[in-house]
Formats: sequence, structure tokens, C-alpha cells
Amino acid sequence: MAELTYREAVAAGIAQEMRRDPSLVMLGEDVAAAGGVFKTTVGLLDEFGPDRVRDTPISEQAILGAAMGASMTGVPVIAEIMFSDFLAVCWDMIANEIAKSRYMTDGQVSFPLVIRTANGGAARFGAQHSQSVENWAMMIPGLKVVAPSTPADTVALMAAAVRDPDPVIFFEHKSLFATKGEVPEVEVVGRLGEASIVREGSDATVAALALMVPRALEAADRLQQEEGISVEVIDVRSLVPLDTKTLLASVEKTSRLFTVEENPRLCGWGAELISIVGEEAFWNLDGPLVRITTPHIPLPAAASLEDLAIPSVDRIYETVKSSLR
Amino acid sequence: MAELTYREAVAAGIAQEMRRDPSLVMLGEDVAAAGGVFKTTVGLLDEFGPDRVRDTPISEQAILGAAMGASMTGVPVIAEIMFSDFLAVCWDMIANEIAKSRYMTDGQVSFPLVIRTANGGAARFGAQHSQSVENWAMMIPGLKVVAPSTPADTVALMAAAVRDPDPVIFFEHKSLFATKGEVPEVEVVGRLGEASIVREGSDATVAALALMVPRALEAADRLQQEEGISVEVIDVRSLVPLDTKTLLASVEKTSRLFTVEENPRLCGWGAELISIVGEEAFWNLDGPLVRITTPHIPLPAAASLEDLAIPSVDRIYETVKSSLR
Amino acid sequence: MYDYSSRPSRLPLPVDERMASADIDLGQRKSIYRSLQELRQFEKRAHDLFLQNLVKGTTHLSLGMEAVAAGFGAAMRPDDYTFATYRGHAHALARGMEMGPAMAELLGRSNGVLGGKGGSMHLTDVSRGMMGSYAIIGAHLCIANGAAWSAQMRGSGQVTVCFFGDGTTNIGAFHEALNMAKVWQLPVVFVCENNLYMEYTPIDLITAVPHPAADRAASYGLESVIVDGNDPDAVYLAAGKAIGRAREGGGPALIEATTYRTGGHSRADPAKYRPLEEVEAWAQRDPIPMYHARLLGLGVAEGELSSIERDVAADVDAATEFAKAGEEPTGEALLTEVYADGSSRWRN
Amino acid sequence: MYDYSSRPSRLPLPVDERMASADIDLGQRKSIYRSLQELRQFEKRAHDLFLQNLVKGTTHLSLGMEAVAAGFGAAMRPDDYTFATYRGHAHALARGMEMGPAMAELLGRSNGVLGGKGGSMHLTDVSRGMMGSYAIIGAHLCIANGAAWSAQMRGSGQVTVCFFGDGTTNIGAFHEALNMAKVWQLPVVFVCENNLYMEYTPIDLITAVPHPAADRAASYGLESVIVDGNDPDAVYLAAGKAIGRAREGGGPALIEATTYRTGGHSRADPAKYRPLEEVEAWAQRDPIPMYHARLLGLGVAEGELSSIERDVAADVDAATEFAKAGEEPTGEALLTEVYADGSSRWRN
Ligand SMILES: Cc1ncc(C[n+]2csc(CCOP(=O)(O)OP(=O)(O)O)c2C)c(N)n1
Ligand SMILES: Cc1ncc(C[n+]2csc(CCOP(=O)(O)OP(=O)(O)O)c2C)c(N)n1
Ligand SMILES: [Mg+2]
Ligand SMILES: [Mg+2]
Repeated sequence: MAELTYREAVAAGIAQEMRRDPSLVMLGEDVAAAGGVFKTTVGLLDEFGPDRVRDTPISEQAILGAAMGASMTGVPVIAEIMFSDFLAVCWDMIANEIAKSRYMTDGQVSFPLVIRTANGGAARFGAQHSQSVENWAMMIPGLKVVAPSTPADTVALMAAAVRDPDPVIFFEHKSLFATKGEVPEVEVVGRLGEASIVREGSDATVAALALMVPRALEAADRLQQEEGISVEVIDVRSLVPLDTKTLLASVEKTSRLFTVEENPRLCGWGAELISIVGEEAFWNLDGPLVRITTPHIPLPAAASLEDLAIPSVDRIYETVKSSLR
Repeated sequence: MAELTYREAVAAGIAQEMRRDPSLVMLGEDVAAAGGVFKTTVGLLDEFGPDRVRDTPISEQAILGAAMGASMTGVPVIAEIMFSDFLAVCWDMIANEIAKSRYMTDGQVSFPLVIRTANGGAARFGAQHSQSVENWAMMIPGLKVVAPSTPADTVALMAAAVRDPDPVIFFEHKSLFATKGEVPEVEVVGRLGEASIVREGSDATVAALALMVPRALEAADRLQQEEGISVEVIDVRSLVPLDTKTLLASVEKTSRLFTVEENPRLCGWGAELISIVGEEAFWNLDGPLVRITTPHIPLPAAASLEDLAIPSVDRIYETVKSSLR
Repeated sequence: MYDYSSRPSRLPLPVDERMASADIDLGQRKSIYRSLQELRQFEKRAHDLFLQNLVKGTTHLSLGMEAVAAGFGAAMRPDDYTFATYRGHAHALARGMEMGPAMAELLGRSNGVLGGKGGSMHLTDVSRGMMGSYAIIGAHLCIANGAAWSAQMRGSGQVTVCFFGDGTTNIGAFHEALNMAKVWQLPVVFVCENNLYMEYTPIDLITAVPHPAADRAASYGLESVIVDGNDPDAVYLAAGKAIGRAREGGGPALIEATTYRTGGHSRADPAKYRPLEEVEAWAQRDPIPMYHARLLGLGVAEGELSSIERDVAADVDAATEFAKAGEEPTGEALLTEVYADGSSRWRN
Repeated sequence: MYDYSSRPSRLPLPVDERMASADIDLGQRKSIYRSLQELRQFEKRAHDLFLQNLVKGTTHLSLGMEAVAAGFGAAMRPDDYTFATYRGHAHALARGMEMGPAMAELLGRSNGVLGGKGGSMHLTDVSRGMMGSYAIIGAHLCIANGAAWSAQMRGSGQVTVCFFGDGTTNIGAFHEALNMAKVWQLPVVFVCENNLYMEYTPIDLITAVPHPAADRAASYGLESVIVDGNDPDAVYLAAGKAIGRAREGGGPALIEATTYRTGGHSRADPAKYRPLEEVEAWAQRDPIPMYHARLLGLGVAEGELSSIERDVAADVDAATEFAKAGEEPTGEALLTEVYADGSSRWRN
């Protein structure tokens, strides 16, 4: 075991896979010489050289086009889109080209590619650099979507994403980059589509993702200590494929579901989980299905406002407590 | 009253508003001389001239940029994006610029603009020209989102959208263009944020949008006739603002909610409605919350496949029937 | 009043008679002639079937523009890559896609080359290097770069050729793709088929320069190249040169091929927005009768050409029968091939 | 090993001494000097406050590049429109945004010009024609067109000036905006501040032409214009010419102003990816000492200049106090101004 930061885990995961597969390449803005604006690709240029680790112009459509065309002709690719907000400037490449071309061609082409991007708020970057857009990706058929919350999961899911023959959108959370955790020193390979029960409990299920996972855990601890409420916390990890088994089994046990999501309220991944449970586990439920979300607003820049916008430990705590009362 | 097709109603609504407000302008690809690829803007160039009705290059970002910049400096705009699939090529303009700039500037700027676009399937246009992307728009804070199902609503909501000081995404359904309906010959102005109960019923609520409305109505008629099941059908019409009052009141009465949506399954508007009801009307519910959706796939081109993909009268009928049993 | 059809016509150049004596093997020319016939006859049939409502949705034909596809098709190596638009039938056939599965795809049948899932706008046949037809303007230029990058990295010597229209030069992706291609010296040839119109709007009215592609080549450090897109020999030579240079590591090229579509943009568009005189002048420059005459001039027997024409007609008939005999795809196909495991499973 | 700082330096041109005798009113020059001082001193303070963790998130400073904003600011009419990027402090101040509310915005206070909602990257002051700072590359060029189109339709005579960096010339929106501006003959002046780097990557490594903007002007039927972006007078003259022509209906312009940032791209970036020799050579070309010397040469008294400097220092101190005295915005503000009714209500 080694202790790595989440940002180091990104580089470690990529490096592990680039060592394994000499055909794997990487591209993006400032990813090579500078090691990425979030320092998540430090060392890769030196180890793998400028043919495999490429700095690009500010041309997100060309970046993803390069990734798509290369992957469909035998060269697997990791592409970085610096901030997930910028997925919007290349959304056609993602939603209409990469996601749909396999189906449109009845399986003639595959896209072994990973689109990595820094997602999420709490860094005071304002409305155009702070969004959580995992729901944008989840709603597009043909994509796979993951968002790790720990360094170990980052390495494991990076490996799984790279080895998966389908396009994977890989959301790295900016406000987790500095967090630390143990990562095995052997080869680490996770599986897409597996949620993780990060805390067991019996009174309510709380499903969370990325930065919301540690917050949900902290709220759960407090609920236990202060209110005697036993909360099961699920780290969803993979939105597509979605581990509905773990989710439904947990709700069967607890009879209550709360989701904690950073994306704005309407049509978020929380709504999807709620809808699945509201249809398939309706008769197990003992009370309302509750979403805890960022309000349906752009994110403000000021620290005091941003802290009010994104679900906090307090808000999770209060919502679960008052709803279970 | 005059009988208009839905496509004529689009032009009629725009013309009504351009007559009222001489500063209102329109732009898009092939919208002027050709009257639009769907013939929804026929006659406007002749009536209002080339300064107010402009053909553009194939430059969707520039089209929406022009709309945004003009509207924020005093010139209201109707912009056409030919197919809603193409919103992806200008998604940054919509999701990051138009939707967020009012908030980011603390209200210094307003965007009185309407983005019209042909949405939806059943026209055998394949995966890149058939999507229902109303959920893309709904999930972005700062936008308003409407999708009429009749010619009369088309005129009324067009007027409402144009007069609204906020950006409105106006989804016209391709497979409704040829449908006909009565439209008053006086000035018609609707209101955003009002759903319409298009059929009263007591056993279940079915919420539908655009092309799904006539299908839901037909299914409801058959359910009544063949099964004696009384279905209330709500034409949601406006996703943002959302008329939750009408929805919740209906569910209070019927105790069951079904949504019928054309967008692919995950994170659709149906999930949002289900989630609202699953939290706020949970204790009114007598059974599972059920979504009837297009599967989570890109749309196929072949008629036989497309008909299987998009919710049909039969599928609505069968789902409601078996779920109420 | 605001009718574009009253604008001055943009007339074709006269045929460059020197092309007749260009150094092109006669066998090659005959096979180009066959290709022209295939594209023409296939698409005329597709249009008939559309009018009979057997082809649903839409079609975008290359009638009148076949010389570009045929000329390039002849100049490409079998393992080279083609990227095309929704107006892609001609390019697919020119790379050797079989007519039967192509026609069946237009009819939405399960024996279609895409099993009915893609339709007219998305013809793809990876086994022939036909890497897809893309229906949203601009994207495929970026994707073509990726295939070229892959070939460069694999050292395969494959060249990618990417076709698109004049209208496409005004979208952002064009700019991003051309710049990246040059910076990375990718083996890719971009071919603008300038047919003077986007859908219904004349290209010169919405473009800042007269030659939408050629006048922009310098922005990407590229040579400005204009070729007569209605002359198969001229296209073949220009294609050979650009492809050859790209194959040798000389980097990308941008070629503007001037041409004209005989019919409308898509479906049943009568294309009335064009001046009559212009339509007629270009009809005089139809590549097929011109090439027919050229081959006769080069000593090919009339009978040999008409036998090619008859052969192709029989192929098109057979393809039509093949297509009509196909089943409509059923529910099973609906949920396959979203993901590489063959399924559309997004949950467990 | 793959360190860009070992690449050859790109050195500044020598000062064009003829500018000293250009026909510019001395009062105008003094006010340009004041503007330079304001931009410089404000941003130095902003950087200090960032290092003290009073400014959170990020800042992008124009230190070393002030001549572009100051020169344009001086040439614009009060009702003209400015569109800027996340590197927008200088442009906001050059249009007259008050320093107090600007600084308060950086500190995320409710007395900020955006109430704390926007932050450093989105400074906007519509009352001064400062139409916004946009943080996603490319978009604002398209939006600037819209403002210009509006002015054209209203016949207001307003000109729109849109600033952006060298790296921005490679994104699709650049291409779409420039083409549309020319086709519609919009009164808009596009200004590329070429500081030789995108974030950390040298522009020439990822661009197909040496002058990312000027070498592409021809693609849009525009003249190629390069101006010394470190010489306020040169900028002022070029700005006046382009703005004047646009105002008279002469259509858009594209100007490439060559310049250099003294510091890093953003926040605490030490900018070590640049050759030392290059950094030092450009430091020698800092616009402020140069302009100071020029004004002395034109007979302005040293004392007059230092009194300007002191005045500005006092203003910056006052702005800092104003900002620090502001409250942190509270929950109420969180949910306002999503929609024009002032609320964020998306349901009834
Ligand atoms: C992004 C996008 N915008 C608009 C369209 C609609 N559209 C399809 S074809 C076409 C015209 C294309 O013109 P051109 O590039 O000249 O090609 P041509 O059809 O003439 O071959 C347009 C506007 C589209 N498919 N994608
Ligand atoms: C679409 C998009 N891609 C990437 C970024 C990240 N980014 C911010 S500034 C920048 C460099 C911009 O370079 P340039 O245009 O030269 O402007 P400068 O910062 O040098 O003023 C990049 C890549 C962004 N904001 N938007
Ligand atoms: Mg064309
Ligand atoms: Mg720069």
C-alpha cells in the first residue's frame, strides 16, 4: 500500500495502463509538458514520450474527434477535457458521434476511449468552471459514466475504464484532488457498474457520488451519534452501468431512500435512482423518496454562496433527520 | 377560428409577434428564402424583409451568439436550430452562456430570446436527426422549456415565449407538423408554466408531452372503453416553469402516476416528475410510479424499429392496464 | 421577391480538354466509368424507391457530383479510410460497398449493411475502409483526423480522405480539424465538394470568401487547391497527388472540388431556388456524358461502354430485389449493439 | 526533457520610436498613462490579496499586457461595447468600472459589482458598456457579433470590441464568429492579445500558422493587422482606425496585438515553462516604464506622472478597504436572478 492523493491516483492509474498497453495514448490541453492544470498527469510525458502524451490546441471538438477516430481504428485513447463544463463545446462529439456510432453501424465500430474531466464545485471557480455534469453524460445512451470518490477507486476505475471497449466518461472531482488514501502497490483493476456500500445501516439508504460521499458519511456518523439513526451510505461510483441490485437491496433493508447529488436539481442522477426505486421497490418504501441536491441555479463564485448551494454535511444531516421523524 | 397545421401555427405565432414588436428579429439556416426545411417559416421573409428574417451560414454557435448578444442589448430574437440534435454543436452557448449569464452578472443582463428547434422521432431520420432532447434543456438552470402538442398551443406558447424576458427553448415536434387544429383568429397569447388536463379521469394520471399527448389520449380512450379504467391525461406543455400544482392535484385524485416520454430513459423529464411526486405526494400513492419511455438507446432508422422504440398507444395501454391490475 | 433563383447564375468552367491526354491508364479510366455508372444508377433507383415510399425518412443524392467520389475511389488504396456525410451513398459505393446491402439499408431492412439501424445517412462498411457517414455537419472532419492519427502512430501508411460540402466550411469543427491536421502533419486529405449551395441557401451569400475551402487553406498552412469536380480525370489526378504526398509523410491537404447537384438537397426537394440558366448550364457539364465522350475519343468502343452500363443496370436490379426481399428488422435488433458486449444493458 | 522552457525564445520587437511623434493629444496620452497605472496597480493588489487567501478561486492577470486594454479603452466611445475573457480585469477597468465594486467582487463580497455571484472571471458592468467576461474559450466572439448586430439594426453607431487570446484562435467559435461578422458587415473589432502562450503551452506548437490571428484574416475577407501590443500609442491608433471604420459601416476588423504576460496564466502559476531569456527580454519591454519615458520625452513633468501614480495608489487602497468592508453574501442572494423576475422559481 502507498498513500496517494486523488490527483496522484489519476496519474498512477493512467501510467499503469500505459505501461500495460503500449498502444494506449493520451491527449489534451496542457496535459503533457505542464502535467495538467490540476497536475493530474505529471510525469506521464517523461515516461511515455511526446508521441503518446500530446499537448493539443484549444480545440475540444478536434480533441474528441481525434480520440474517436483513433479508437475506432485500433488505437485506444485517453482524452482530457480540462473542466467538465467544457464538455458543452464538444457535446456533439460525445452525445451524437461517440455515443451513437456503434449502434448506428450495427456494431461495426468500437470506441475504446476514456474522456477524463475535472468535475464539480467547492473550488470557488464560478458558474462556468464548477458544474457537476454527470447527469449530462448519464442521459446519453451509449456512454458509460463513472465518478470515483477515493484514490483507490480512482486507480481501479481508471484501469477498468481504459480496458472497457466502450466510451467511458470519467469524472474526477476537483475538490477531491488533494485528498489522500491508500492504494495497493500491485496492479489495480476495478469493475464498472459496481456501487460500494461504504457504511452499513438499517434505517435509511443514502446514495451519494464523488465529493458527496465523504459528506454523506460524515452526516451518517453524526446521525448515528446524535440521533441514533442508522444510515447506510452507498457510493454509487458508476452511473452507467448502474448497480441497481445494490441499490434495491439496500432499500429493501432500510425502506427509505435519500440521494445526495451535486448536479443541479432537475433531471439529475438522483431523479433516475428515485424513479427506479419508486417503480421497482415501491412496496418496500416506508416514506417519501427524497433528493438532496444543489438548487436549480448556476453556481455562484463567492465562497459563502457556493457553500450554501452544494449539499453540505449539515443539510444532509437535517434532511434525513427531519424526514425520518 | 381557422384550421391550421402545426407547421403553419409556428409561422403564425412568429408572424403575430413580429407584427406586434417591430424590433423582433429571426435568424437560422434556410429560414428566410426557403421558409425553413420544415416549412415552418414560410411567408415571414416576404412580410418582414431580409433585415428581420435572416438566412445564416451553418454556424450554430454564431447563430446563438448573435441571438444572445442582440437580445442582451435590446433586440429580441427568435433563433432556429434546425434539428434539436444540433443543439449539441452549440450546447456551450445554451448551457453555459445564455442560461447562466443573468445569474453570473447578478441580473445585469436579460435574454429575451427564443430558440426554436424541431424535436422528436417517428420520421425515420435515424439517430442524429430524431432525438427528443427536452431533458437536455430541462436540466440546465436558467432556461425555460416548452413543447406544444397542438396548433393552438403552438401559437399561444410561441407568443408567450417571445414575450418572456428569459431565454426559452421551444421544441416543435417534427411528427406533429402535419397535424391540424383550430386556432383562434384573434391575438393568441398563452402562459408558460401551465399544464393542461386534456382528459379528466380518476384511476390514474398520465403525464405526456408533445407527440406523446395524442398517443396517451388514444390509449386513455381505449382503457376506458375496453377496461373501464378512467385515466386523466395531462399535457405537460411547459417543463420549465413546471406546473407541479396541476400534477400534484391530479395525483392526489388518482393516486397513480405514469409518465410517457420520448426522450431516452435515463434522467428524462419523467424521472423529474416522478421524483417530485415520490417526495411530495408519497402518501397519496396507491402503487408504483411508472415511466413509459423510449429505451435507453439511440434511435434506429428503420421504420419497424423506430416504431418499437418510441412509446406507442399499445405500450401505454398495456403498461397502464397491467400496472393497475 | 427574396427569391434566390433570380440571382445571377454561377456557371461551370468549360471542360479542360487537356485532361484527355493526361497520363492515366485506359483500364483505370474504364473502371472509373463503371464506378460513375454504379453511383448514378444506384442513386436514381434509390430516388425512385423513395418516391414509391419504400425508402422512408430521407435521402441525399450525389447525382451530378459522382466524379468526385469515383475519382477519389480510384486513387485510394483498399485499406485507406473514407469519411463521408449524410450525402454518402456515392462514397460508400466508390469504396466497394455492395449494392444489395446498401440498398437494403435504405429500405430499412435487416439485410441492410447496418441492419436497418443506420439508414441512408449513415452508410458504413469498415471492411472496405468506409468508416462512416455522419449527419451532423462538421464532426467527421475531426473524426477523420483521429483515423489519420491512428494510421500515423501505427505506421500503417493508410491515408484518410474526408469529404464534405461547401456549407460545412463555415462551422467551427472545420477550423479545429484543419488546424490540428496540419500541426500534427496527419495523413489526411480533406475534400470540399463545392456544389454552390448548402441546403437551399447559395454558399456565397453566407461565406466571407469566394472559395469557401481553397481561400482558407492558408489559415492552416496549406496550399490552395481547386479542382474541376465534374471531371473524373482531374479529380483522380489531384487525389493521387494529395494522397501520395500524405502517404509519404507530407501531411494533410485541402482540395476544393467544384461541382453541382443535378437534383435537390434531399428527399423530394425540387431545388427551385436555383436560377434555371445555372441548372441548365451545369446539366451540360454532367460528368457522365462528358466522360463517355472522352473515352470514345480515346478509342474505347461504344459497345464496351454500353455493356458496362448494362452490367451495372443488372447489378442495380439485383440489389433492388435483394433489398426488397429483406425482412423488416424486429424487436430483437432494437436492443443490440449499444455497447460492445452486443447489448444495451445499462444496469444489472 | 520535454520542458518547453528550453525552446528558443520569442523576443519582442524594439519600441517603434516614431510613435512618440504620432498625432495623439497629450491629454489623451496622460489619461492613457493613468489607465495603465490603474490596471497595473489594481491587479498587483488583486494578486497580493489572492496570496493572502482573501481572493479565492482564481484570478487571471493582465500584468504586462495593459497597453492593449488602455489603448482600446481610450479609443472607444462611452456607449461602445466590450466583450472580454476571464482575463478581464484590465478591460473592465479601462471601460470605467469602479475599482471598489470590482475588488469586492474578487473578494466574493455582496458589495461586489456582481454581488459575489460572478467572481474574477465574469466582471460585467453594463452601465459602462462592459458586457461581460466569459470564461469558456470562444463563445464570446459569437456573442460580441450579436451586440454588434443589434447596434447595426438599431442604427446606434455603437461599435463592439471583443478581446481574446492567441489560444482562442484555434477553437471553432472563432471561425464561426469571424465569418458571420464579415458576411453581415458587423461593426465589431476582434482583438487577439497574442501573449505567445495559451495556458502553459507555447502557441506556435499547436497552431498551423505563425500569427494565429493575422495569418487567418484573409479567411474572412479581412485585412491582416499586427500591432505592437506593448505600445499604448500604437494600440490606440490601430484601435481608432478599426473602430472608426466599423462605426461608418465599413464592417469588422481583426487585430493581432503582440504582447506578453509578466506573470503566470492564473493564480499562483510561476510560469516556469518559459525561457528565462524570453521573460527577461519582455520585461524590458514592459509598457509602463516605456510609456513613462515617452511622456517625459514629450515634456510631461516627472512630478505630474508621479502624482498620477500616487492618486491611483490611493484609489486602489480605497477600493481594497471598500472590498474588505463588504459583507459576505448570504442565503437570500443565492436564489435570486436566475430569471428576469428576480427569482429562481422553476415551478409553481
Ligand atoms: C450542425 C448541423 N447543422 C445543420 C445541419 C442541417 N444540414 C444538413 S445538410 C446541410 C447543408 C450542408 O451543406 P454542404 O456542406 O454544402 O453539403 P451538401 O449538402 O451541399 O453536400 C445542412 C444545413 C446539420 N446536419 N448539422
Ligand atoms: C473551451 C475551453 N477550453 C479550455 C479552457 C481552459 N483555458 C482557460 S484559459 C486557456 C488558455 C487561453 O489561451 P489564450 O486564448 O491565449 O488566452 P490567454 O489566457 O493567454 O489570455 C485555456 C486553455 C477554457 N476556459 N475553455
Ligand atoms: Mg453544398
Ligand atoms: Mg495567450
